[in-house]
Amino acid sequence: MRVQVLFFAAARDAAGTDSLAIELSHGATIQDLKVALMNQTPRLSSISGSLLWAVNNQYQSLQHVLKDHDTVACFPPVSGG
Amino acid sequence: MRVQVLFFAAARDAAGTDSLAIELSHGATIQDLKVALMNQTPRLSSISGSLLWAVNNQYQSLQHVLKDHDTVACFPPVSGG
Amino acid sequence: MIQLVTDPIDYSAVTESVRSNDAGAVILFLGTVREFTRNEQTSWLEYEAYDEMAIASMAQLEAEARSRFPVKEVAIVHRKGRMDLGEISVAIAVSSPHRADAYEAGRWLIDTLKERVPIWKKEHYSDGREEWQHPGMTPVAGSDSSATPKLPAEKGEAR
Amino acid sequence: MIQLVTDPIDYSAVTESVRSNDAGAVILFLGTVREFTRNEQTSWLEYEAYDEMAIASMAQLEAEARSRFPVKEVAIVHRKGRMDLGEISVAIAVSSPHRADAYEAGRWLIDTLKERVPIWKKEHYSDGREEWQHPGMTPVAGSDSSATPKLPAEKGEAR
Repeated sequence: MRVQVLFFAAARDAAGTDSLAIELSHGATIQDLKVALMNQTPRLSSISGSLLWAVNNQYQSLQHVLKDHDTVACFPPVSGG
Repeated sequence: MRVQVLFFAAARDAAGTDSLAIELSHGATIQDLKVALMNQTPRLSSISGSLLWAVNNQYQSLQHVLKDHDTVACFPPVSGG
Repeated sequence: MIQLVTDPIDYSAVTESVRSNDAGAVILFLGTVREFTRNEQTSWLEYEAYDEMAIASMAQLEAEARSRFPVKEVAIVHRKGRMDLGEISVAIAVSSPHRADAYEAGRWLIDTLKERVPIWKKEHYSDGREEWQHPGMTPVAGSDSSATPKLPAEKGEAR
Repeated sequence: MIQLVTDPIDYSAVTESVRSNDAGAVILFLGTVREFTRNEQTSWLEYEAYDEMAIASMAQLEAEARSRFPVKEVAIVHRKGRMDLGEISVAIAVSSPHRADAYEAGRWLIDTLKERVPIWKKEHYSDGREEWQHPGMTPVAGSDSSATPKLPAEKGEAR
Protein backbone atom coordinates (compact mmCIF):
# COMPACT_ATOMS: atom_id res chain seq x y z
CA MET A 1 0.00 0.00 0.00
CA ARG A 2 1.01 3.61 -0.40
CA VAL A 3 0.78 6.57 1.98
CA GLN A 4 1.50 10.24 1.42
CA VAL A 5 3.73 11.89 4.04
CA LEU A 6 3.64 15.67 4.61
CA PHE A 7 6.57 17.37 6.35
CA PHE A 8 6.45 20.67 8.21
CA ALA A 9 8.90 23.16 9.69
CA ALA A 10 12.25 21.61 10.75
CA ALA A 11 11.04 18.19 9.58
CA ARG A 12 10.56 19.58 6.08
CA ASP A 13 14.00 21.16 6.18
CA ALA A 14 15.51 17.83 7.28
CA ALA A 15 13.56 15.79 4.72
CA GLY A 16 14.47 18.26 1.99
CA THR A 17 10.92 18.10 0.63
CA ASP A 18 7.42 18.88 1.79
CA SER A 19 5.96 15.52 0.85
CA LEU A 20 6.91 11.98 -0.10
CA ALA A 21 4.95 8.94 -1.25
CA ILE A 22 6.02 5.82 0.63
CA GLU A 23 5.28 2.15 -0.16
CA LEU A 24 4.48 0.01 2.88
CA SER A 25 3.24 -3.51 3.36
CA HIS A 26 -0.36 -4.07 4.42
CA GLY A 27 -0.88 -3.55 8.16
CA ALA A 28 2.11 -1.25 8.57
CA THR A 29 2.16 1.11 11.55
CA ILE A 30 3.52 4.63 11.91
CA GLN A 31 6.61 3.00 13.44
CA ASP A 32 7.11 1.04 10.20
CA LEU A 33 6.66 4.23 8.20
CA LYS A 34 9.18 5.97 10.42
CA VAL A 35 11.82 3.28 9.80
CA ALA A 36 11.23 3.50 6.06
CA LEU A 37 11.50 7.31 6.17
CA MET A 38 14.75 7.26 8.15
CA ASN A 39 16.30 4.96 5.55
CA GLN A 40 15.16 7.19 2.71
CA THR A 41 15.92 10.59 4.30
CA PRO A 42 18.75 10.06 6.80
CA ARG A 43 18.83 13.72 7.94
CA LEU A 44 15.45 13.20 9.60
CA SER A 45 17.19 10.84 12.06
CA SER A 46 18.71 13.73 13.96
CA ILE A 47 15.24 14.82 15.13
CA SER A 48 13.49 11.46 14.97
CA GLY A 49 12.97 11.25 18.73
CA SER A 50 10.93 14.46 18.69
CA LEU A 51 8.69 13.92 15.70
CA LEU A 52 4.92 14.00 16.03
CA TRP A 53 2.59 12.13 13.71
CA ALA A 54 -0.95 12.90 12.63
CA VAL A 55 -3.37 11.00 10.40
CA ASN A 56 -6.53 12.71 9.19
CA ASN A 57 -5.86 15.76 11.39
CA GLN A 58 -5.53 13.69 14.57
CA TYR A 59 -2.36 12.98 16.51
CA GLN A 60 -1.51 9.28 16.52
CA SER A 61 1.04 7.12 18.34
CA LEU A 62 3.70 4.99 16.65
CA GLN A 63 1.46 1.93 17.14
CA HIS A 64 -1.28 3.36 14.92
CA VAL A 65 -2.02 1.06 11.94
CA LEU A 66 -2.06 2.86 8.59
CA LYS A 67 -4.43 2.33 5.68
CA ASP A 68 -3.80 2.58 1.95
CA HIS A 69 -3.95 6.21 0.73
CA ASP A 70 -3.63 7.68 4.25
CA THR A 71 -2.09 11.14 4.46
CA VAL A 72 0.34 11.22 7.35
CA ALA A 73 1.75 14.48 8.69
CA CYS A 74 5.21 14.40 10.25
CA PHE A 75 6.40 17.40 12.25
CA PRO A 76 8.37 18.57 15.29
CA PRO A 77 6.77 19.94 18.49
CA VAL A 78 4.47 22.87 17.71
CA SER A 79 5.33 26.47 18.59
CA GLY A 80 2.34 28.58 17.59
CA GLY A 81 0.64 31.18 19.74
CA MET B 1 -13.37 72.85 63.88
CA ARG B 2 -15.40 72.15 60.77
CA VAL B 3 -15.26 69.30 58.25
CA GLN B 4 -17.13 68.79 54.99
CA VAL B 5 -18.74 65.37 54.54
CA LEU B 6 -19.53 63.99 51.07
CA PHE B 7 -22.09 61.19 50.69
CA PHE B 8 -22.30 58.73 47.82
CA ALA B 9 -24.73 56.13 46.49
CA ALA B 10 -26.98 54.58 49.19
CA ALA B 11 -25.33 56.78 51.83
CA ARG B 12 -26.41 59.89 49.92
CA ASP B 13 -29.93 58.51 49.60
CA ALA B 14 -30.03 57.85 53.35
CA ALA B 15 -28.52 61.22 54.27
CA GLY B 16 -30.89 62.98 51.90
CA THR B 17 -28.08 65.23 50.70
CA ASP B 18 -24.74 64.90 48.95
CA SER B 19 -22.80 66.94 51.48
CA LEU B 20 -22.99 68.36 54.98
CA ALA B 21 -20.74 70.68 57.00
CA ILE B 22 -20.24 69.34 60.53
CA GLU B 23 -18.80 71.12 63.59
CA LEU B 24 -16.51 68.98 65.74
CA SER B 25 -14.27 69.66 68.68
CA HIS B 26 -10.54 69.75 68.16
CA GLY B 27 -8.97 66.26 68.00
CA ALA B 28 -12.19 64.56 66.89
CA THR B 29 -11.93 61.21 65.11
CA ILE B 30 -14.02 59.73 62.32
CA GLN B 31 -15.86 57.84 65.08
CA ASP B 32 -16.83 61.18 66.63
CA LEU B 33 -17.93 62.45 63.24
CA LYS B 34 -19.99 59.30 62.76
CA VAL B 35 -21.83 59.81 66.06
CA ALA B 36 -22.57 63.42 65.14
CA LEU B 37 -23.85 62.36 61.70
CA MET B 38 -26.12 59.66 63.08
CA ASN B 39 -27.74 62.22 65.39
CA GLN B 40 -28.24 64.66 62.55
CA THR B 41 -29.34 62.18 59.85
CA PRO B 42 -30.96 59.21 61.62
CA ARG B 43 -31.67 57.28 58.39
CA LEU B 44 -27.93 56.75 57.98
CA SER B 45 -28.04 54.52 61.09
CA SER B 46 -29.60 51.67 59.15
CA ILE B 47 -26.38 51.25 57.13
CA SER B 48 -23.94 52.64 59.67
CA GLY B 49 -22.19 49.30 60.18
CA SER B 50 -21.24 49.15 56.51
CA LEU B 51 -20.05 52.68 55.88
CA LEU B 52 -16.55 53.34 54.60
CA TRP B 53 -14.65 56.57 55.25
CA ALA B 54 -12.02 58.35 53.21
CA VAL B 55 -10.04 61.50 53.89
CA ASN B 56 -8.04 63.09 51.09
CA ASN B 57 -8.78 60.15 48.76
CA GLN B 58 -7.46 57.56 51.23
CA TYR B 59 -9.51 55.07 53.19
CA GLN B 60 -9.25 55.67 56.95
CA SER B 61 -10.36 53.79 60.04
CA LEU B 62 -12.74 55.16 62.69
CA GLN B 63 -9.71 56.00 64.86
CA HIS B 64 -8.34 58.46 62.33
CA VAL B 65 -8.01 61.97 63.79
CA LEU B 66 -9.56 64.71 61.68
CA LYS B 67 -8.21 68.18 60.99
CA ASP B 68 -10.02 71.45 60.45
CA HIS B 69 -11.29 71.82 56.86
CA ASP B 70 -10.86 68.11 56.06
CA THR B 71 -13.13 66.71 53.37
CA VAL B 72 -14.43 63.33 54.50
CA ALA B 73 -16.19 60.95 52.11
CA CYS B 74 -18.79 58.58 53.53
CA PHE B 75 -20.04 55.71 51.38
CA PRO B 76 -21.17 52.09 51.36
CA PRO B 77 -19.06 49.19 49.97
CA VAL B 78 -18.05 49.85 46.38
CA SER B 79 -19.52 47.97 43.42
CA GLY B 80 -17.72 49.21 40.33
CA GLY B 81 -16.19 47.06 37.62
CA MET C 1 -3.93 55.46 30.57
CA ILE C 2 -6.14 56.04 33.60
CA GLN C 3 -9.56 57.48 32.80
CA LEU C 4 -13.06 57.90 34.18
CA VAL C 5 -15.35 58.64 31.24
CA THR C 6 -19.01 59.20 30.45
CA ASP C 7 -18.91 58.33 26.73
CA PRO C 8 -18.72 54.72 25.52
CA ILE C 9 -15.29 53.15 26.10
CA ASP C 10 -13.11 52.75 23.00
CA TYR C 11 -11.44 49.48 23.96
CA SER C 12 -9.23 49.46 20.86
CA ALA C 13 -7.64 52.71 22.04
CA VAL C 14 -7.21 51.17 25.50
CA THR C 15 -5.54 48.11 23.96
CA GLU C 16 -3.31 50.11 21.61
CA SER C 17 -2.07 52.15 24.57
CA VAL C 18 -0.41 49.07 26.10
CA ARG C 19 1.07 47.43 22.98
CA SER C 20 4.84 47.37 22.88
CA ASN C 21 7.69 45.60 21.08
CA ASP C 22 8.84 44.55 24.56
CA ALA C 23 5.60 42.66 25.19
CA GLY C 24 4.74 39.19 23.96
CA ALA C 25 1.29 39.23 25.52
CA VAL C 26 -1.60 41.65 25.92
CA ILE C 27 -4.66 40.91 28.05
CA LEU C 28 -7.79 43.02 27.75
CA PHE C 29 -10.66 42.64 30.22
CA LEU C 30 -14.07 44.14 29.46
CA GLY C 31 -16.85 44.31 32.02
CA THR C 32 -20.18 44.42 30.19
CA VAL C 33 -23.78 44.94 31.27
CA ARG C 34 -25.40 41.52 31.67
CA GLU C 35 -29.14 41.09 31.25
CA PHE C 36 -29.81 38.33 33.76
CA THR C 37 -28.40 37.84 37.26
CA ARG C 38 -29.96 34.75 38.73
CA ASN C 39 -33.62 35.29 37.86
CA GLU C 40 -33.56 39.07 37.83
CA GLN C 41 -33.69 40.91 34.54
CA THR C 42 -31.72 44.13 34.24
CA SER C 43 -32.96 46.91 31.96
CA TRP C 44 -30.03 49.24 32.46
CA LEU C 45 -27.35 50.18 34.95
CA GLU C 46 -26.22 53.44 36.44
CA TYR C 47 -22.70 53.91 37.75
CA GLU C 48 -21.82 56.68 40.17
CA ALA C 49 -18.24 57.61 41.09
CA TYR C 50 -16.43 59.72 43.62
CA ASP C 51 -14.47 61.07 40.68
CA GLU C 52 -11.39 62.48 42.37
CA MET C 53 -10.77 59.49 44.62
CA ALA C 54 -11.69 56.98 41.89
CA ILE C 55 -9.03 58.38 39.56
CA ALA C 56 -6.43 58.51 42.36
CA SER C 57 -7.36 54.96 43.32
CA MET C 58 -7.04 53.65 39.75
CA ALA C 59 -3.65 55.36 39.41
CA GLN C 60 -2.59 53.65 42.63
CA LEU C 61 -3.75 50.30 41.21
CA GLU C 62 -1.51 50.85 38.19
CA ALA C 63 1.48 51.69 40.40
CA GLU C 64 0.86 48.68 42.59
CA ALA C 65 0.42 46.35 39.60
CA ARG C 66 3.78 47.54 38.28
CA SER C 67 5.44 46.72 41.59
CA ARG C 68 3.79 43.30 41.92
CA PHE C 69 4.05 42.02 38.34
CA PRO C 70 6.59 42.43 35.52
CA VAL C 71 4.14 44.35 33.35
CA LYS C 72 5.13 46.76 30.57
CA GLU C 73 2.03 48.94 30.35
CA VAL C 74 -1.29 49.22 32.18
CA ALA C 75 -4.51 50.96 31.13
CA ILE C 76 -7.66 51.27 33.24
CA VAL C 77 -10.75 53.07 31.92
CA HIS C 78 -14.04 53.06 33.84
CA ARG C 79 -17.27 54.57 32.58
CA LYS C 80 -19.93 56.23 34.72
CA GLY C 81 -23.53 57.22 34.13
CA ARG C 82 -26.20 55.16 32.40
CA MET C 83 -25.28 51.99 30.52
CA ASP C 84 -27.56 49.76 28.49
CA LEU C 85 -27.38 45.99 28.10
CA GLY C 86 -24.13 44.81 26.53
CA GLU C 87 -22.32 48.12 27.00
CA ILE C 88 -18.83 48.24 28.48
CA SER C 89 -18.50 49.59 32.03
CA VAL C 90 -14.77 48.98 32.46
CA ALA C 91 -11.77 48.10 30.28
CA ILE C 92 -8.43 47.00 31.71
CA ALA C 93 -5.47 46.24 29.44
CA VAL C 94 -2.07 44.93 30.48
CA SER C 95 1.01 44.04 28.46
CA SER C 96 3.89 41.90 29.63
CA PRO C 97 6.79 40.00 28.08
CA HIS C 98 5.13 36.68 29.02
CA ARG C 99 1.49 35.69 29.10
CA ALA C 100 1.36 34.23 32.61
CA ASP C 101 2.27 37.62 34.09
CA ALA C 102 -0.20 39.46 31.86
CA TYR C 103 -2.99 37.11 32.96
CA GLU C 104 -2.16 37.41 36.64
CA ALA C 105 -1.79 41.18 36.56
CA GLY C 106 -5.03 41.63 34.63
CA ARG C 107 -6.91 39.40 37.04
CA TRP C 108 -5.46 41.17 40.07
CA LEU C 109 -6.36 44.58 38.64
CA ILE C 110 -10.06 43.86 38.09
CA ASP C 111 -10.41 41.96 41.38
CA THR C 112 -8.76 44.80 43.31
CA LEU C 113 -10.60 47.54 41.43
CA LYS C 114 -13.86 45.94 42.51
CA GLU C 115 -12.75 45.97 46.15
CA ARG C 116 -11.27 49.44 46.30
CA VAL C 117 -12.23 51.99 43.69
CA PRO C 118 -15.12 54.23 44.88
CA ILE C 119 -17.65 53.55 42.15
CA TRP C 120 -21.17 52.22 42.75
CA LYS C 121 -23.60 50.42 40.51
CA LYS C 122 -27.36 50.81 40.65
CA GLU C 123 -29.44 48.12 38.99
CA HIS C 124 -32.59 49.19 37.16
CA TYR C 125 -34.66 46.03 36.80
CA SER C 126 -37.21 45.26 34.12
CA ASP C 127 -39.99 45.31 36.73
CA GLY C 128 -39.20 48.94 37.53
CA ARG C 129 -37.32 48.39 40.77
CA GLU C 130 -33.97 50.06 41.26
CA GLU C 131 -31.33 48.94 43.73
CA TRP C 132 -27.81 50.01 44.68
CA GLN C 133 -25.35 47.14 44.62
CA HIS C 134 -23.27 47.09 47.79
CA PRO C 135 -21.39 43.80 48.18
CA GLY C 136 -21.28 42.73 51.81
CA MET C 137 -23.46 45.58 53.08
CA THR C 138 -25.27 44.49 56.24
CA PRO C 139 -28.05 46.87 57.23
CA VAL C 140 -28.12 47.08 61.06
CA ALA C 141 -31.82 47.60 61.72
CA GLY C 142 -32.37 50.28 64.31
CA SER C 143 -28.98 50.05 65.98
CA ASP C 144 -26.08 52.38 65.50
CA SER C 145 -23.36 49.76 65.41
CA SER C 146 -19.91 51.09 66.00
CA ALA C 147 -18.47 48.23 63.98
CA THR C 148 -16.78 49.23 60.75
CA PRO C 149 -16.31 46.96 57.75
CA LYS C 150 -12.83 45.81 56.91
CA LEU C 151 -11.12 48.59 55.00
CA PRO C 152 -10.22 47.75 51.41
CA ALA C 153 -6.57 46.68 51.43
CA GLU C 154 -4.24 49.53 50.64
CA LYS C 155 -0.83 49.51 49.07
CA GLY C 156 1.63 47.49 51.07
CA GLU C 157 -0.90 45.35 52.88
CA ALA C 158 -1.40 41.63 52.45
CA ARG C 159 -2.20 40.46 48.96
CA MET D 1 -15.03 32.52 14.89
CA ILE D 2 -12.17 30.15 14.04
CA GLN D 3 -9.73 31.50 11.48
CA LEU D 4 -6.23 31.07 10.14
CA VAL D 5 -5.31 34.27 8.30
CA THR D 6 -2.40 35.86 6.48
CA ASP D 7 -3.48 39.50 6.80
CA PRO D 8 -3.09 41.41 10.09
CA ILE D 9 -5.58 40.31 12.74
CA ASP D 10 -8.48 42.71 13.40
CA TYR D 11 -8.80 42.13 17.15
CA SER D 12 -11.81 44.43 17.45
CA ALA D 13 -13.74 42.14 15.09
CA VAL D 14 -12.58 39.15 17.16
CA THR D 15 -13.77 40.84 20.35
CA GLU D 16 -17.09 41.99 18.89
CA SER D 17 -17.82 38.41 17.80
CA VAL D 18 -17.99 37.24 21.44
CA ARG D 19 -19.90 40.15 23.02
CA SER D 20 -23.34 39.25 24.29
CA ASN D 21 -26.02 40.57 26.63
CA ASP D 22 -25.67 37.25 28.46
CA ALA D 23 -22.01 37.96 29.26
CA GLY D 24 -20.69 40.16 32.05
CA ALA D 25 -17.06 39.62 31.10
CA VAL D 26 -14.98 39.46 27.97
CA ILE D 27 -11.30 38.46 27.93
CA LEU D 28 -9.12 39.10 24.90
CA PHE D 29 -5.63 37.65 24.65
CA LEU D 30 -3.17 38.91 22.05
CA GLY D 31 0.13 37.23 21.33
CA THR D 32 2.52 39.81 19.88
CA VAL D 33 6.00 39.66 18.37
CA ARG D 34 8.51 40.51 21.10
CA GLU D 35 11.88 42.01 20.23
CA PHE D 36 14.04 40.48 22.96
CA THR D 37 14.05 36.93 24.34
CA ARG D 38 16.77 36.69 26.95
CA ASN D 39 19.65 38.38 25.12
CA GLU D 40 18.58 37.52 21.61
CA GLN D 41 17.13 40.22 19.39
CA THR D 42 14.40 39.23 16.97
CA SER D 43 14.03 41.06 13.66
CA TRP D 44 10.91 39.27 12.48
CA LEU D 45 9.04 35.99 12.81
CA GLU D 46 7.65 33.55 10.33
CA TYR D 47 4.76 31.25 11.23
CA GLU D 48 4.02 28.13 9.24
CA ALA D 49 0.84 26.09 9.67
CA TYR D 50 -0.53 22.74 8.63
CA ASP D 51 -3.65 24.64 7.61
CA GLU D 52 -6.25 21.91 7.50
CA MET D 53 -5.28 20.32 10.81
CA ALA D 54 -4.67 23.69 12.49
CA ILE D 55 -8.22 24.82 11.73
CA ALA D 56 -9.69 21.48 12.83
CA SER D 57 -7.60 21.65 15.99
CA MET D 58 -8.70 25.20 16.84
CA ALA D 59 -12.35 24.20 16.28
CA GLN D 60 -11.80 21.29 18.67
CA LEU D 61 -10.33 23.72 21.23
CA GLU D 62 -13.48 25.82 21.04
CA ALA D 63 -15.71 22.75 21.51
CA GLU D 64 -13.62 21.56 24.43
CA ALA D 65 -13.57 25.02 26.08
CA ARG D 66 -17.37 25.08 25.86
CA SER D 67 -17.59 21.71 27.61
CA ARG D 68 -15.06 22.65 30.32
CA PHE D 69 -16.12 26.22 31.13
CA PRO D 70 -19.46 28.08 31.19
CA VAL D 71 -18.47 30.34 28.31
CA LYS D 72 -20.92 32.11 26.01
CA GLU D 73 -18.77 32.64 22.92
CA VAL D 74 -15.23 31.77 21.83
CA ALA D 75 -13.12 33.20 19.00
CA ILE D 76 -9.65 32.02 17.96
CA VAL D 77 -7.76 33.67 15.11
CA HIS D 78 -4.15 32.77 14.30
CA ARG D 79 -2.04 34.47 11.68
CA LYS D 80 0.64 32.80 9.55
CA GLY D 81 3.43 34.10 7.37
CA ARG D 82 5.84 36.90 8.18
CA MET D 83 5.23 39.15 11.19
CA ASP D 84 7.22 42.18 12.26
CA LEU D 85 7.95 43.35 15.79
CA GLY D 86 4.79 44.22 17.73
CA GLU D 87 2.44 42.52 15.29
CA ILE D 88 -0.27 40.17 16.53
CA SER D 89 0.22 36.45 15.85
CA VAL D 90 -2.85 35.19 17.69
CA ALA D 91 -6.05 36.63 19.20
CA ILE D 92 -8.32 34.65 21.51
CA ALA D 93 -11.54 36.14 22.87
CA VAL D 94 -13.94 34.56 25.35
CA SER D 95 -17.15 35.82 26.90
CA SER D 96 -18.81 34.44 30.01
CA PRO D 97 -21.43 35.55 32.53
CA HIS D 98 -18.72 35.89 35.22
CA ARG D 99 -15.14 37.03 34.96
CA ALA D 100 -13.48 34.10 36.76
CA ASP D 101 -14.74 31.70 34.09
CA ALA D 102 -13.72 34.02 31.26
CA TYR D 103 -10.20 34.29 32.69
CA GLU D 104 -9.85 30.54 33.19
CA ALA D 105 -11.21 29.65 29.78
CA GLY D 106 -9.01 32.22 28.03
CA ARG D 107 -5.94 30.99 29.83
CA TRP D 108 -6.73 27.35 29.07
CA LEU D 109 -7.28 28.15 25.39
CA ILE D 110 -3.92 29.83 24.80
CA ASP D 111 -2.02 27.28 26.90
CA THR D 112 -3.63 24.38 25.05
CA LEU D 113 -3.30 26.01 21.63
CA LYS D 114 0.44 26.25 22.22
CA GLU D 115 0.62 22.52 23.03
CA ARG D 116 -1.58 21.21 20.29
CA VAL D 117 -2.26 23.31 17.22
CA PRO D 118 0.16 22.47 14.37
CA ILE D 119 1.73 25.87 13.80
CA TRP D 120 5.48 26.56 13.99
CA LYS D 121 7.41 29.73 14.58
CA LYS D 122 10.77 30.53 13.01
CA GLU D 123 12.83 33.26 14.62
CA HIS D 124 14.79 35.57 12.36
CA TYR D 125 17.39 37.20 14.60
CA SER D 126 19.03 40.57 14.13
CA ASP D 127 22.41 38.87 13.54
CA GLY D 128 21.00 37.07 10.49
CA ARG D 129 20.48 33.66 12.07
CA GLU D 130 17.16 31.91 11.65
CA GLU D 131 15.88 29.15 13.89
CA TRP D 132 12.72 27.07 14.16
CA GLN D 133 11.23 27.11 17.64
CA HIS D 134 10.39 23.58 18.76
CA PRO D 135 9.71 23.46 22.51
CA GLY D 136 11.12 20.30 24.03
CA MET D 137 12.76 19.09 20.85
CA THR D 138 15.77 16.93 21.68
CA PRO D 139 17.97 16.24 18.69
CA VAL D 140 19.28 12.69 19.00
CA ALA D 141 22.70 13.01 17.44
CA GLY D 142 23.40 10.13 15.12
CA SER D 143 20.95 7.70 16.67
CA ASP D 144 17.55 6.79 15.32
CA SER D 145 15.77 6.68 18.65
CA SER D 146 12.48 4.86 18.60
CA ALA D 147 11.24 6.99 21.48
CA THR D 148 8.35 9.29 20.67
CA PRO D 149 7.50 12.48 22.54
CA LYS D 150 4.36 12.58 24.61
CA LEU D 151 1.43 13.29 22.32
CA PRO D 152 -0.33 16.56 22.92
CA ALA D 153 -3.34 15.83 25.15
CA GLU D 154 -6.48 15.26 23.14
CA LYS D 155 -10.10 15.83 24.06
CA GLY D 156 -11.11 13.78 27.06
CA GLU D 157 -7.63 13.31 28.46
CA ALA D 158 -6.30 14.74 31.70
CA ARG D 159 -6.47 18.49 32.05
